[in-house]
Amino acid sequence: MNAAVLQMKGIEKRFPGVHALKGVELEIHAGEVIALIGENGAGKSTLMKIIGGVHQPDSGEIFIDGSPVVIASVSEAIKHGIAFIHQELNVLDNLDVASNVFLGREPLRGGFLRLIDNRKMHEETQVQLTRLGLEIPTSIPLSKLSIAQQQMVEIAKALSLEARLLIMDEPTSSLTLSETARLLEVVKELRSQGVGIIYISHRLGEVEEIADRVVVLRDGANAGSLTRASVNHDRMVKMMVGRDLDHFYQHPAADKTPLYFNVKNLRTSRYPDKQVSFDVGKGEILGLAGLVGAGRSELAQAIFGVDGALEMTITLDDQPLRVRTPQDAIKHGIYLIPEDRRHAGLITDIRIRENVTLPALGRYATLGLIAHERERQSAVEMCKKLNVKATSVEVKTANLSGGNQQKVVLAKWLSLEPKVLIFDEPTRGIDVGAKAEIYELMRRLAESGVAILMISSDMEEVLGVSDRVAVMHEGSLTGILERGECTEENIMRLAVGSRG
Amino acid sequence: MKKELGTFLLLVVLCIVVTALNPRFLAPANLQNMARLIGAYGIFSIGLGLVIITGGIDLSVGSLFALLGVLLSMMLTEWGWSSVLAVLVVIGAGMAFGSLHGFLITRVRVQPFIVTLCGLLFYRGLARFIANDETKGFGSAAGFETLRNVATGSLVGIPTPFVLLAVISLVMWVVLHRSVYGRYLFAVGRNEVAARYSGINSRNVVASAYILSGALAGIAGIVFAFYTNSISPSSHGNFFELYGIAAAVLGGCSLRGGEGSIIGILIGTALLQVLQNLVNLLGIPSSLNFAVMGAVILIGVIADQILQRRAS
Amino acid sequence: MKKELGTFLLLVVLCIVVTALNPRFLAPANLQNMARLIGAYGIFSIGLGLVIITGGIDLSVGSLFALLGVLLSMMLTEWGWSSVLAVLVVIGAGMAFGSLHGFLITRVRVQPFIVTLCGLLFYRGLARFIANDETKGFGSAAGFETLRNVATGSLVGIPTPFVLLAVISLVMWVVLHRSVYGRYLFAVGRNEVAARYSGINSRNVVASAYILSGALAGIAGIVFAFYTNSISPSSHGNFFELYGIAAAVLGGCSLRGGEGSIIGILIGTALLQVLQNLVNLLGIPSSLNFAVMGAVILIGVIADQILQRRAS
Amino acid sequence: QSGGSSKKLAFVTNNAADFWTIARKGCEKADAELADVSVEFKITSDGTAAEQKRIVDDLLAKGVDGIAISPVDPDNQTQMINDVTKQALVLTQDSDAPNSNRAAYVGTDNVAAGRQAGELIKEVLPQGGRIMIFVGKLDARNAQERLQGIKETLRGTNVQIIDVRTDDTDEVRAKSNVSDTLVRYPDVAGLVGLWSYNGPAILNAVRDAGKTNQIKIVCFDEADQTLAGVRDGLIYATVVQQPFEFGYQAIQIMAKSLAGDRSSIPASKQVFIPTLVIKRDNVGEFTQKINGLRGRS
Ligand SMILES: Nc1ncnc2c1ncn2[C@@H]1O[C@H](COP(=O)(O)OP(=O)(O)OP(=O)(O)O)[C@@H](O)[C@H]1O
Ligand SMILES: Nc1ncnc2c1ncn2[C@@H]1O[C@H](COP(=O)(O)OP(=O)(O)OP(=O)(O)O)[C@@H](O)[C@H]1O
Ligand SMILES: [Mg+2]
Ligand SMILES: [Mg+2]
Repeated sequence: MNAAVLQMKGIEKRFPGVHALKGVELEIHAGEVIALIGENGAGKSTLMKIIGGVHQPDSGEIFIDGSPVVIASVSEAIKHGIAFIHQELNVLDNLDVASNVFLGREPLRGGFLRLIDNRKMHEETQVQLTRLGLEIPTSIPLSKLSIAQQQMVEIAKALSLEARLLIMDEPTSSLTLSETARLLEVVKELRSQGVGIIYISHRLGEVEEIADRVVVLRDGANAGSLTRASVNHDRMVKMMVGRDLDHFYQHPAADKTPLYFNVKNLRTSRYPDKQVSFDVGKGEILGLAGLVGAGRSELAQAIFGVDGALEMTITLDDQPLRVRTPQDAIKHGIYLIPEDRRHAGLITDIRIRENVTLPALGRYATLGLIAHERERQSAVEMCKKLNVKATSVEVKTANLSGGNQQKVVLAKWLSLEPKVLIFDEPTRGIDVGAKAEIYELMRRLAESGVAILMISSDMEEVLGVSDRVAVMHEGSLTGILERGECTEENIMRLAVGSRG
Repeated sequence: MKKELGTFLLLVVLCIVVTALNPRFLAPANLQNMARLIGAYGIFSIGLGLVIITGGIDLSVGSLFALLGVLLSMMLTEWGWSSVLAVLVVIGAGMAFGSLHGFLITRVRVQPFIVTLCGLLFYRGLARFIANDETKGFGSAAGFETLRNVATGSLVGIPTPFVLLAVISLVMWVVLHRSVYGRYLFAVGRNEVAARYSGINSRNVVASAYILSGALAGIAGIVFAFYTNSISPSSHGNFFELYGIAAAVLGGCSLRGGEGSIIGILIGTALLQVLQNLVNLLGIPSSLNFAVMGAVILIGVIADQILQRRAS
Repeated sequence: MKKELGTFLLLVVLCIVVTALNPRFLAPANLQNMARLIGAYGIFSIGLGLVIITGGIDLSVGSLFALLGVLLSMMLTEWGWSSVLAVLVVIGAGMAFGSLHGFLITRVRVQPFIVTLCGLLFYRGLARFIANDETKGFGSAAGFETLRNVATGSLVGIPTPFVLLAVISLVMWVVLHRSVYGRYLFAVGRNEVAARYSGINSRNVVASAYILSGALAGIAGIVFAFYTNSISPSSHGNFFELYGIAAAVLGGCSLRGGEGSIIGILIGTALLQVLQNLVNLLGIPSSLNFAVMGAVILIGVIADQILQRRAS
Repeated sequence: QSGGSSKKLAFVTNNAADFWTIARKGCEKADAELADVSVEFKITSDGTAAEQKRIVDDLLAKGVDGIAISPVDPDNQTQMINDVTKQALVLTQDSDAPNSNRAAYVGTDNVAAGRQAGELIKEVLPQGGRIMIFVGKLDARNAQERLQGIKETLRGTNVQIIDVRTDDTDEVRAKSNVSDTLVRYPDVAGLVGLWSYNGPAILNAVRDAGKTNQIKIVCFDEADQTLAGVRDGLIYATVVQQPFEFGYQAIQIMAKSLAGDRSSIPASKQVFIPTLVIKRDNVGEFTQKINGLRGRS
C-alpha cells in the first residue's frame, strides 16, 4: 500500500480570540503537487506552520508515512524531511547568500572543530542559484538584495534541503513572470523526483498550471477539493469565497490630464549612470513592470525621498518640487506604499489601529493630543472598507495573516488625500476577492484625480489595471506601452532589455 | 498595565513584608525620606525611559549630575548669580548636552551607547577639571534659600522632589501615552524604517527624546545637588545612570525599543528605593546591601515571567 | 575589516602622536606595561563581544572579578588549596555563573540587561560578605609563585597576559569566524526566529555565549587578581564591564546583535589602554583623564563615520 | 634637557578627594622652594590598586626619580612597592606599607586619629548611648584603622556601636543611610562619619530630620560644611589631618634623600604628622588657615 507522505486529521488550532483551524484534513502523496488555496486568514499558513513544527495543534493527528508523529520543533520537522518556505522572509541580512542557504547544515571540515567548508558551501549554493536562474554572487550580503532576490535565496535554501515534502507558502508573491516560470519548472522537476509539494498561492493562474489537486480552506475548515481535471479559475474562486465574483478588471476610458506628474533625469545610487524620465497623467494608472532587481523599487523610493536620488527633477502640475525626505514628499501629496510590509510598511508589534492612523495622526488630534475614539472609528472604517479579517482593530498586526497585513498597509495610505500615489506590489499576498476591491479602489482614486504609479510583478495585474505600462530593465526605462500595445509578449520583450 | 503588574506586585509585597518586620517603615519621617528620593530618582529615570523607548540608551546622566552640580554651586556661591538664572542655565545646559547627543546619534549616526559613554567620561572629567577636584557645596544657602526649599524642602509635608515628580509624571504621561509625539516615540523605537515611511521625521523624534532626557536630568541634578549639599566631582552621581536604566527596564521598558510606560518607570524607581530603604531599616549589614537588591529584583522578575507565561 | 578600520586608524594615529610627544611610549617597559593590561582587558572583552554578538549584554563581569578574586585569595592563602585546583574552581565558577545567566535568559526569558544587572549587584554583595568587607590579597604569593608568574609574569619578555590573550584570540577567531558555532552566534543575534526556522537550537547557542564569557571572565579575573595583588571587594573591578563593552562596541560590535569581530574587539581594547597610558605619559592632569578619553573616542568614531559615509 | 640634573618627583594619591588638593599645595610649595626638582601630582581617579599600579608603571616608564605614594591596599601592594624601589626612591604617604622597602612613611597614624575620635565621643556622650558609624567603603585601610581606634577607646564604656553603614562613596546614599538610621533607631545618640563627605551627609540628614539638638556628631576631615557645622555647634568636633604637610614633607624628604642627605628620615622610618582636633573654639582659626591653603580668601 502506498501510504501518504503526510496525513493530517482533525487539526484544530485556536489563537486568543481566533479559531484558526477547525478540524482540517489534508493528505499528500509522494510526487504530488497540492495547491492549498483560500481567502486571506483562511488558515493556510497556520496549517503549514503546524507541519513545520512552528505551532502545535490543539488537537488532531499527524501521520508521516502512515505512522503518527508529534512535530515539536522546527528541527524535528527538518529531520522528517520537511522543507518550508515561509510566507514572510526569514533571512539573515548580516550573512551572505551562501551562508543563508546553508544555515543550520553547513558543510563541515576540520573534524571535531566543526569548521565551515566555505568553498564547498559556495559551490553548492551556486548550483542552486543557477537552477533558479538567479544571477547574483554567492558572497553578497543579503542586506544588499531586493525583497524578490531575498525571496529567491530562501527558495534556493529550501530546494537545497532535498526534502521529501516541500511546503511553499506564497513563494511567488514578489516574483515576476520569468522567475515564476522558472520556479514552476523546478517544482515540476521535483515532482517527477517523487517529492511531495504543498503550494500556496493567490495567483490562480499558477495554481491551474501546476496543481495535481487543489485543496480549499474557508474560515479555517476544509471547503472541498478539486482534482486536476476539474480545476478552473471560476470554480476555485467560488469555493474560496463561497459565491461567484464578476467584473474583475475594469478599464474605463482614460479621462486624464497628461504630464501632470513629471519625473525627469532620475538617477539612483544603485544605477548611477542610468537616467529615467517619465510622466503620469492626472487620473491615470501607470503600470511599472520589469524583472526582479530592475530597479523599480529604488525608483519609487527615490521619488519618495527615502534613498536620496543622485539627481532628479520632479514637477507636479507644472510646479517644481524639492523632495529630500519622505516628509517633503508627503507635504506635496506624494505617497509611497512600500513593498516590504514587515520592514517598511508596518510596525508589526503594534496594533492595527495604531498602524492605520500613523501617517496622518495629526488628523485625529487636537492640540497634539490624540482623540482616541475618532482614531478608532477611522481605523475601523478603513479596515471594513478593505475587508481586513481581524477580531478587532486592537489586535497586534503581527498576529494577522499575511494578506491581512498587506491590507492594513493599504489602509494606512488610502484614507489620505494624495495627489500622487505610488504602489509597490500593492496586492502581494492578497486573495482574489480583495484584489478586485483594491483595483476598484485604485480606479476610483484615479477618477478623483490622483496620478497613480503602480509597480507590480503580477503580469495579470499589470495588464488588467494599467492605462499605460512602463517597463524597466537594469535601471533604465526600456519603453512605455500604450493601452493598445500592452501584451505579455511586448512587456517581456522590454523587460529583458530589448528596446521597443 | 500588564507588563508593570509583576513589578507592582513585587513592590506591594515588599512593602508589606518590611512593614511587618519593622512598622517604622510607615513612619511619616521614613515615608518622607523615601518620597524625596523617589522624586529625585524618578525625574531622571523618566527621561531615560523616553530614550530607551526610542531604542537608545543614555549612560551620561550620572556624570552630568556631577558637572551640573558643580556648575550650580559655582554659579550660586562663587559667581553670585541669581537662583532663577542658575536654574535656567543648568536645565539649559542639560538640554544642550541632550541636543548634542541627539545630533551625534541621528545625524552623525554614532551608536547611542558610544555617544553617551563618551559623555559619561567627558562630563565627569570636565566636572573635575572645572572644580579643580575640590568638593563643591552650597554652605548655608545664603541668598538662595528659596531655591533650596524648592529643590529639597517640603510642601504641606510632602517633599518637593516628590511633588515635582508627580507633576512631571503627569505631564509626561499625557505626552507619552496620549499625544501624537508619544506615539511617534514608540513607533520610531519599534521600527524606525516603517516610521520614516509613514512620514515621521524619525531623526527629530529621537533627538528630542535626548533633549527631554537632558532637561529632566538638569532638574534632577539640581535636586541631587541640594540633597547632598556637597558635590565631590569625582564621585557625585556615579552609577546613577545604571539605577535609572534599571528602574526603566524593571518597569517594563525594553532595551530593544518601543516598549515602556511612565507608570512602569515610577514603579521601577519606587522598587529600587524601597529596596535600599529596607536594607537599612531591617538592619541588614551594609555589605549585603547589593546582594539583597540583586536577589530581590531577580526573584521578582522571574516570578513575574512565570506568572505571565502561565496566564497566556 | 571595514568596520574596524576607523578604530584601527585612530589607534595608529594616537600611537604616532604619543610617540612624537614622548618617545618613552615605545620604551620596552612601557610597551610591556601596556601589553600586560591589553592582555587582561582583552580576555574578558572577547567574552563580552560574543555575548553582544548574540544580541545580549553582560554587566556582571566587574563584580564577578571581585567575587572570584576574593575566592581565589581565600582558597590560596587561607584554605591552602593547590594552585591548579584554585584556578579550576575560579574558571568553573565563572562558567557556572555564565550558565546561570544563560539559563535565566533563554529558559526563563528574563532580559539579559536585568539578569546581569542583578549579577552585578549580587556578586558584589556576595564578595563583600564573604570577605567580610576586608581587602584580600596574596601577600608574597608563598606556595603559588608559579601561578602568579603564569598570571602576570613574562615569557621571554612578553607579559603572560598578552600571551594568553594571543592564544585565546586565535582560538576564538577560529571559533567565531570559521566554525559553525560562530556562524550560529551571528545568526541568532540578528534574527532569532529565522535562526530557529533553520533548525538552530538558538537557546543553547545564546546560553553557550554566556558560559564562554563566564569562562573568559574567570581567566581574566585571575590575571587581575594577581595584577593588583589586592582585591578590595567593594571596588575591585568596578566599571570593568563598561570598559569591556566599550572595547567591543568600539571594535564594531553592535548592541543590536549580529555584528562584530575578534580583531575589532582587540583593537577596541588596545585603543582604550593606549588612551589611559597616554594621559599618564603626557602628564595630562589626572582630572582631565576621563575627559581626554571621552573626547578622543568620540572624535575617532565621528571621523570614522564621516569617512565611511564618504566612501559609500 | 634644560634642567640638567633636575630630579623628577611624583606624588600619587589614592583617590580624587579634595583632601588631596591641599596636599597638592604642599607639593607645589616644596616644588617652588626647590630649584632642581620638578614635581608631578598624580590622582588615582577610581581609587583602585589596579589604577595605581598603572600610574606607577607609567611614571617609571617616564623615568621618574622618586615617588611618594598613598597605597590603596598596602599589604598587597608591598610587592609592587618593592619592585618600584629598584628603579626609584619610594616614600609612602597617607597610608603606610610597613613591610616594604620604602624609604620612609609620611602621614597620619590613623589608629591614633581613631582614638582621638573615640575620646571625643566619650566626651560628648558622658552618659553613653548608641552610636552609628558611616563610611564609604569599609575595606579601605584608613577606614579600618580609624574604626579600630574608635573601638579600642570605647571598649568598656557605655557607648555602644550599633553598626557601620557603607555607601560606596555615593553621596546620596551617604545621606539616606543617615536618614534611615534616624528612623530605624530613634534613640541613637551619636553619629560618626569616617570619611570627609560623611560629615556633611550626617549634618544634612540630621538637620532635615530636625534633630540637630538631640544628636551628637563627630567626624573626620575638613569639608567646608563640616567646619561650618562645627562653627555653628551642630557638629561637636572633627579630627583633621594635615595633608599640606604630607605633600610638603614628602617632596622635601625625597629631594634631600636623592641629593644624598638622609638626615630627615628618622630611624623608625616613620614621619608622623599629627592629627588635630577641631572644635568650636579653634574652628575659626583653622578655617582661615585651610582656606588660605586652598587659595580662597
Ligand atoms: N500568532 C497568532 N496569534 C493570533 N492569531 C493568529 C496568529 N497567527 C495567525 N492568526 C490568525 O489565524 C487566522 C489564520 O491565519 P493564517 O495566517 O493561517 O491565514 P492564511 O490563510 O495564511 O492567510 P493569507 O492568505 O493572508 O496568508 C487569521 O485570522 C490570523 O489572524
Ligand atoms: N540597500 C541596498 N543596498 C544596495 N543595493 C540594494 C539595496 N537595496 C536594493 N538593492 C539593489 O537594488 C536593486 C534594485 O532593487 P529594487 O528592489 O529596486 O528592484 P525591483 O525592480 O523593485 O525589483 P524587485 O521586484 O526585486 O523589488 C536590487 O537588485 C538590489 O540588489
Ligand atoms: Mg498566509
Ligand atoms: Mg521591488
